[in-house]
Amino acid sequence: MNDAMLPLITETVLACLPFYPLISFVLLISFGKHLSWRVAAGLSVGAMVFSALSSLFVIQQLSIDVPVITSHLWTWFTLAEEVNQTTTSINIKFYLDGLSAVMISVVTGIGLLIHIFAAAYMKEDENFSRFMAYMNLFIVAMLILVLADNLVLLYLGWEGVGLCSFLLIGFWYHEKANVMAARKAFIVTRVGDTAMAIGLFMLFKELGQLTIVDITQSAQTLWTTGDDKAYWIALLLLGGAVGKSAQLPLQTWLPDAMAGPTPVSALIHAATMVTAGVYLIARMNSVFLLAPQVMTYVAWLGAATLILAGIAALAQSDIKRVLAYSTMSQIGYMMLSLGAGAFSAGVFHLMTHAFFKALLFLTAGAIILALHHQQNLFKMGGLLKRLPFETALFAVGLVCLIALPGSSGFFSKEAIIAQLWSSNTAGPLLWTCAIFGALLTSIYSCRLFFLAFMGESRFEQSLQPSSSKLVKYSLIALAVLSLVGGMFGNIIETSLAQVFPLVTRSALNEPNWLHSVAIATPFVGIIFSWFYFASYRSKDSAGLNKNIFIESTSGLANFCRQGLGFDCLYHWLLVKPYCSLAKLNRRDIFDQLIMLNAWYVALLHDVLKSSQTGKLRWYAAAIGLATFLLLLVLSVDVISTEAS
Amino acid sequence: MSITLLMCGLLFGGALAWFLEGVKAQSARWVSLLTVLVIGGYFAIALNATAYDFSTLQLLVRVAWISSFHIEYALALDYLSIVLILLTLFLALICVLVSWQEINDKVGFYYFNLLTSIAGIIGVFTAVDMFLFFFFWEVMLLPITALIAIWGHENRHFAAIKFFIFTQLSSLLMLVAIISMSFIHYQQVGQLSFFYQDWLTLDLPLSISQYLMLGFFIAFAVKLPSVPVHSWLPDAHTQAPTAGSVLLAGVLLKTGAYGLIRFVLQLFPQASVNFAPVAATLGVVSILYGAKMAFAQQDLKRLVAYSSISHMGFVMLALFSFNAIAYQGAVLTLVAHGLSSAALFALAGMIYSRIHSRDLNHMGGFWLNTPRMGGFALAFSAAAFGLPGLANFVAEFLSLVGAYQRYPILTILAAFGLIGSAIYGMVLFQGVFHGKCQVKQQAVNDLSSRELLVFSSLLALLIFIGFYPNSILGFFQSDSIIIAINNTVGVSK
Amino acid sequence: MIAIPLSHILILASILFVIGFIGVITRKNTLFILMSLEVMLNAVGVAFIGAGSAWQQADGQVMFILILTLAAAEVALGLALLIQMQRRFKSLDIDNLSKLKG
Amino acid sequence: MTQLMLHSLLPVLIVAFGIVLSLLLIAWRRSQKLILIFTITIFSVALLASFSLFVDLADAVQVTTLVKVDSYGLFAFMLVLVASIAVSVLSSMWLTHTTEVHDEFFVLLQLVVLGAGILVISDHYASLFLGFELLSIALVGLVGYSRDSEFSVETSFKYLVLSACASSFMLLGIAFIYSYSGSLSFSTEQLMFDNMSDLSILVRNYGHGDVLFYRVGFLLFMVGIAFKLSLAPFHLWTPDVYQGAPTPVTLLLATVSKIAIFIVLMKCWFSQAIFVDTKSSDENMLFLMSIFAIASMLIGNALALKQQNIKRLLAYSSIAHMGYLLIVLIVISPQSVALAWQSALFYLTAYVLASISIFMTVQLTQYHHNKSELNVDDWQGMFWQNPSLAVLIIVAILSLAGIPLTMGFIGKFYLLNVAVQAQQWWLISALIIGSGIGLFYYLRIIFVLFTIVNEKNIAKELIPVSLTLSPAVNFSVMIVIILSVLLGIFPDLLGNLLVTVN
Repeated sequence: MNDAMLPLITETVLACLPFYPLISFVLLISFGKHLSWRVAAGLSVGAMVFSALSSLFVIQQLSIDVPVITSHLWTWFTLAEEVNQTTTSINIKFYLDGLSAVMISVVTGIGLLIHIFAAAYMKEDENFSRFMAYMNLFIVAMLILVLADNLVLLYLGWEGVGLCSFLLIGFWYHEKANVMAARKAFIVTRVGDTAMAIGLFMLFKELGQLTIVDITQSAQTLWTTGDDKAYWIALLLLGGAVGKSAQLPLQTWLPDAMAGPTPVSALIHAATMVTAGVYLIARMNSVFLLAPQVMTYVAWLGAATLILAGIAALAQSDIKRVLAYSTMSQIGYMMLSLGAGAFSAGVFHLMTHAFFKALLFLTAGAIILALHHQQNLFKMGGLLKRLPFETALFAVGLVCLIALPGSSGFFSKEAIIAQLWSSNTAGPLLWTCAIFGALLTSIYSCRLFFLAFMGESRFEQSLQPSSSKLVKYSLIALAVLSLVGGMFGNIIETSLAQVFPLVTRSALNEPNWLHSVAIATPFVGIIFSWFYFASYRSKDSAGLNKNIFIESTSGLANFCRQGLGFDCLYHWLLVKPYCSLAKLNRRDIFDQLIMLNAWYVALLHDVLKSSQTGKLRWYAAAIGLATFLLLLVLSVDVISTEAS
Repeated sequence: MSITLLMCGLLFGGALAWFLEGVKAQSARWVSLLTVLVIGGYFAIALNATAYDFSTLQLLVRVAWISSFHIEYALALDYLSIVLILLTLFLALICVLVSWQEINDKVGFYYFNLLTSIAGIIGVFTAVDMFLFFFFWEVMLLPITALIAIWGHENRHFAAIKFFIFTQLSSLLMLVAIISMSFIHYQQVGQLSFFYQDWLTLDLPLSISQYLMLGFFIAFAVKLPSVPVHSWLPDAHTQAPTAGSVLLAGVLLKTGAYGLIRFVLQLFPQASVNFAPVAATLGVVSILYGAKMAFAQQDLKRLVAYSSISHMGFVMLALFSFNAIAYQGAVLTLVAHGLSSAALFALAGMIYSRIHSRDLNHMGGFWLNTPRMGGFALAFSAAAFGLPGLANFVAEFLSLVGAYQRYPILTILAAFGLIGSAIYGMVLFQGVFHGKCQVKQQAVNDLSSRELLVFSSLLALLIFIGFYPNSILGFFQSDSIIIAINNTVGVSK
Repeated sequence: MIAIPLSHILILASILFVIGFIGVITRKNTLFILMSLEVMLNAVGVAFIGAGSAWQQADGQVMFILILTLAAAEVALGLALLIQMQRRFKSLDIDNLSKLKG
Repeated sequence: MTQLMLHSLLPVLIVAFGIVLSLLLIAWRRSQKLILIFTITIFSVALLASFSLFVDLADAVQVTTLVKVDSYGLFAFMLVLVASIAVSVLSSMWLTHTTEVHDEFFVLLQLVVLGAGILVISDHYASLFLGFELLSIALVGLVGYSRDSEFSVETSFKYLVLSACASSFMLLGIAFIYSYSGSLSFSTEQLMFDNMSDLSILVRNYGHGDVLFYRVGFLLFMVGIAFKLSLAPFHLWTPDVYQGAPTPVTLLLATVSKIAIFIVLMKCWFSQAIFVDTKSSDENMLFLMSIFAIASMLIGNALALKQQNIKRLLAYSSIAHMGYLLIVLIVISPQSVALAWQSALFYLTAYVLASISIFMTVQLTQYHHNKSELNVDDWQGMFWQNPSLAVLIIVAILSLAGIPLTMGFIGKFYLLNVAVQAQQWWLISALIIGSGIGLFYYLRIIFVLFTIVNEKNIAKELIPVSLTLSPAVNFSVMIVIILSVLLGIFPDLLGNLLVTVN
């Protein structure tokens, strides 16, 4: 291949990369009804293959010499700022560096595997092609998000993934619950998006830029660390990030989002979309680093979320909701890491988490399908024997989640925890939180495992394990990735090193027991659960009280199950007032006020009409009366004008 | 090029449709379709053929009309009016198509009214003699009122009267202001004049111009509409036949914005700048209040109507921020909202034709049988809540970015409208297409090919503009009237 | 001769006028209404004559003659209608004539 | 008396001789057709005469102290004659329903026109009085003309007594004014007002009264005028008489009597030189007039709001229109008088044309329904049955409502011009509010015309009007429609006439 041609080809490949799934989307949505499963699946998965191969190719082209590849498609619009006489073009332009390389490899790689899984998983659904179309569209939006050269384009992808998430959560739209979950997801994330949009307005006003590279440059030249503007902008961007990544205080939508088909939960609500917030903060690190206070907030938000989600996960009975809370909690780790300035560790965890959480969700999906859409843990039990293959895969996933040494989760999570103690923006307290979170993680994972796979089988019907090879292969691939994903650590480290600046660390000396504690924590959790949840794994059903398999109705358990009451809080604080305000004013108070005038006129009409009695003598008297009154008015007027 | 010919052509086409319907049934539709196509084609060709530079106002015709008041028949064009005329003609086409099967009574007269109102609207966008402008401003109302009052829904007379009285009252205020301006011209120059460009040269003391500005402003604010004088709109939109709603939302509201740009801002720059905080606040209130009201509605068309109020609030906010970016955003909002709200009203009309109800409680679960319609509905509600990639996003983004330069707090409040719009967008889309089906499924058919044509053309334009807004914004880079105003008034940071 | 101030004459005319007017609005019988109208017109006549003599002009008297003519014409019409009314309603109560209203 | 004076009196003289000839004609041969044709001929000849005079007349001609012929008055007289021709034509339709020969109707009609003719050229309170009473007394005869009608006695009695009352008020007012000014001529008062100081000397010297008497006198004078113009609060009689009178007579009341009296009011008013900007002018009088105007606009429109009976509705709307018209009296300075005249005449033309249109339709449809009471709903769906007639109404209604494309809008535009120049913001506000209220009932009528009547509606016993119109009627309908729209779009056709003459 001609060397001179190579950059051009790379550029073209990069430019086309996100659009293969778009073509598939358009075809599927237009002709979906008429396509057979084979064609539809082939189309959508094929598009993903193209994208994945393209991303492999372009990532190959990245090197120390070529740290960035860009591809300019066309100018979207221009912002002409007349005060500073600056003109900023907002382009449809893709920007590939180490960070986006990691992201596109996750998106296309995991996306491809999930597409393969979904093709088999959703085969029976009558709206199969619509489903695959949405999934494709999602990939398009996600790729645009991570490849965007400027924040407006990023926002496009950002909203696009939100829309697809909405569509996929509400995919089975006949159920009211699904519909409401979809609505909630969209609106709650929209709150964050709005904060982010305001952040963009502010950025443009202050810097006159919206292109990420330019922002990085001018932010560093115009602002000093701790600048007020940087603080506000970072805070607003953080608002966007917490919305998308389901962090406190906008986390409530994620558990409900599990109403969508399982591949959706895997792809969108575990592996990719929810990590967009993490990506945003990592991408905008230049701004965040100028606002250390916000970095601290990020860390604290992450820590709070990971503990809160861990506690909530402990009380869940729905397998997918456990995983959802666990996702929240793991993203909390990523946030914590970003807040601590450990950007590459955060991104690394993002990737490994994508592997094992996708695995967990997909396996859960396979199990749920086998159990005739039974998702309640308390109705499972003893699946170890009945579904050995799925159990093994799930166990692999859990091992990674708990971060047992050697697994991919171990590498990434340890990398995070290791950097907390002496970070300027985190510190020992947050380190403790992270450790506590890890403990919680291992406890709820064990609880989940014991409930579902061990003990007496409580599922009476026969099982229907999927026999599809596509399912198996995709799961195995994910399992392998989860196990060996830790090896990518170095590659990522090097590729990200050029993206993230070095963060100064405090000189706090780290006690040498830190690492031991971190490694030991999961085991402590496992041992604790082994005994604490002994009844869950006991096979001796006869001697046991069956009551333990009935969901606890105690207040505390309910409180935890419902995500520590945030839903309730928001319902009474925001939703209810808004709805009742709307209801109260359905007839539009301004309209009423204006129509009041019409009422006055009608009243005037009635009054005047009653004066039209038809009586001649009254008419004559009225002439006299009116004359008299006019005389009075005239005399008053005469007196007043003469007085003045 | 002759705008007069354009209007006469539409009038003639309308009259022909009316006449031919008596001769042969069904012919009115084809005649009007043909008329709109021919007129649109003529306009496009004529535009290409002219050598004018439309970045400033180009006078096309100027002849004496009413000599006792020095009133002239004067028409002029610039890019703003060209863009709006193109939008009008395109939506006229949509109107003809959506009425195709909806209107079965007095079809000829219906199309006559439709085309007449289009002609009047084109007149509004081109008139530069203020009396003429007012003349068209009123004349366009008559056929639209007739559309509502004759072919509207159950409460049509009330809605038509309300619509007419609102606009008439406010425009009388404008008439008073117009007459006052001409009288001031008389006092300063010694001759009455209603010619727009004569007025631009007047030297108005602020004490007078603020009142005159208010006269114009109120008329346009009612048409825009802005809270608190918006309440004609939900009724009119709801009761109008589909094409009427499309016309109202798509074009008629734009005349209000056009008036603000052309007259309020340019004739009274200083007074506008002084008044801007109030106007911008009204804009923000409209955004939020409209979004909130839209959410509260049970009636599909009312919901869309309130969403229009919300969107027009962006225009108001943007225009009164005196910022070139915001100005572009406002212009783009006009086009984008014209297309998206037209589409949503067309959607409401199509649903009405299927289930004979506009009540959201009677809807739900339509996706099952009408996936195509659902898909389009999704796209159009996405446009309504400003999904990037559609024209509305760029429009709102530009408006807000621009407005933020001047009114950070107000813009932040306005941005909450984005949440509000998401909420009503969800209510709209999910209420119709998600959930359990309430009516007999058989009744709900998917789009016919005519409807498909309507929707796909609208969506294609929305997407095209959404990704390539420069196709429109390109015209508004150089002629930023806002810069001119800022220069005259001397506003700067 | 002691000159009577014009204002006195005018006030007298006004009083007469008001008396006539009160007659119109209080009387139910149509005939009396017509008579009261005559009183009003004659009051005006007094005012004209008074003013005319104060200004030493004939105009006031001319007007008075015109008023007399008017009064005659009105009474003629009034009486004709009165007969009609009597024929149709068998009553002269003016309050019967109140079908047109609202 | 010079030849010029005689020449300038020609139109009025023609009508006067017409009356004599009519009487002779009746004595010779009683024929409905003959007298109709004769009447119309007289009116047309008078119309021609006044038109030629209108074109030729260079300056106002003072004919004795009583009368002053000017082109404004002549134009108004032309309007009166046009309206009277319309009335004659309409009444011919109506009077054919009985076998009696109704020649006296036409004589009375000619008397009314003569009265109006005298009014529009009068320059003196005596001639005003003559014209005024000629008009009123003849009208009393006409108002109660249809003896079979249940309302005839009531209507004519009301009109007789109330108008006599109002006339006495007016006469008393004139007496007061005379007692103060010592002249019955309109124009001499101007002299007196120009020398306010002289006046007070005069008053002191002679002791002939007080300026208070003048003011009270003017108010009482206005009572009479306001009654005839049915300005609020002297409007109570209007709907009853409009409803009870035969339709052509209602048209007569609405047009001829109002035009004539308004013109004489204007002449009287402007000769007193009451202007906003002039220091010497009497602010109290302006104030009084504003009260009349505002009250009429609001009360008239409010009363019409929910009215069903068309004739009553038109009565109420005429109250409002007279209120609008009063705006022209409040002008800023003598320079604006010309504009005021143009405005008034244009507005009156529009008003007359609209009134003729509507009453024509009322007359045509009244007998279709076979009842004298015509309600708005009786016109249901007329647009689909009788488009030309319906368009006639629509144009007329739009004209009354002041919507562009019609003359009424230009009329309103004129009025607003006057008001803006005089900076009468209160009047303008009232006009705007009044128009707003007015739209409600005007639009209601129009919408009724457009009602699509199908099987469901027939249950209400409201059969849509479907008439077959004779070609002549159709032709005249078309002429009126075209005229009102044409003058609405090209008001110069009329406006230039009004401008260039004076």
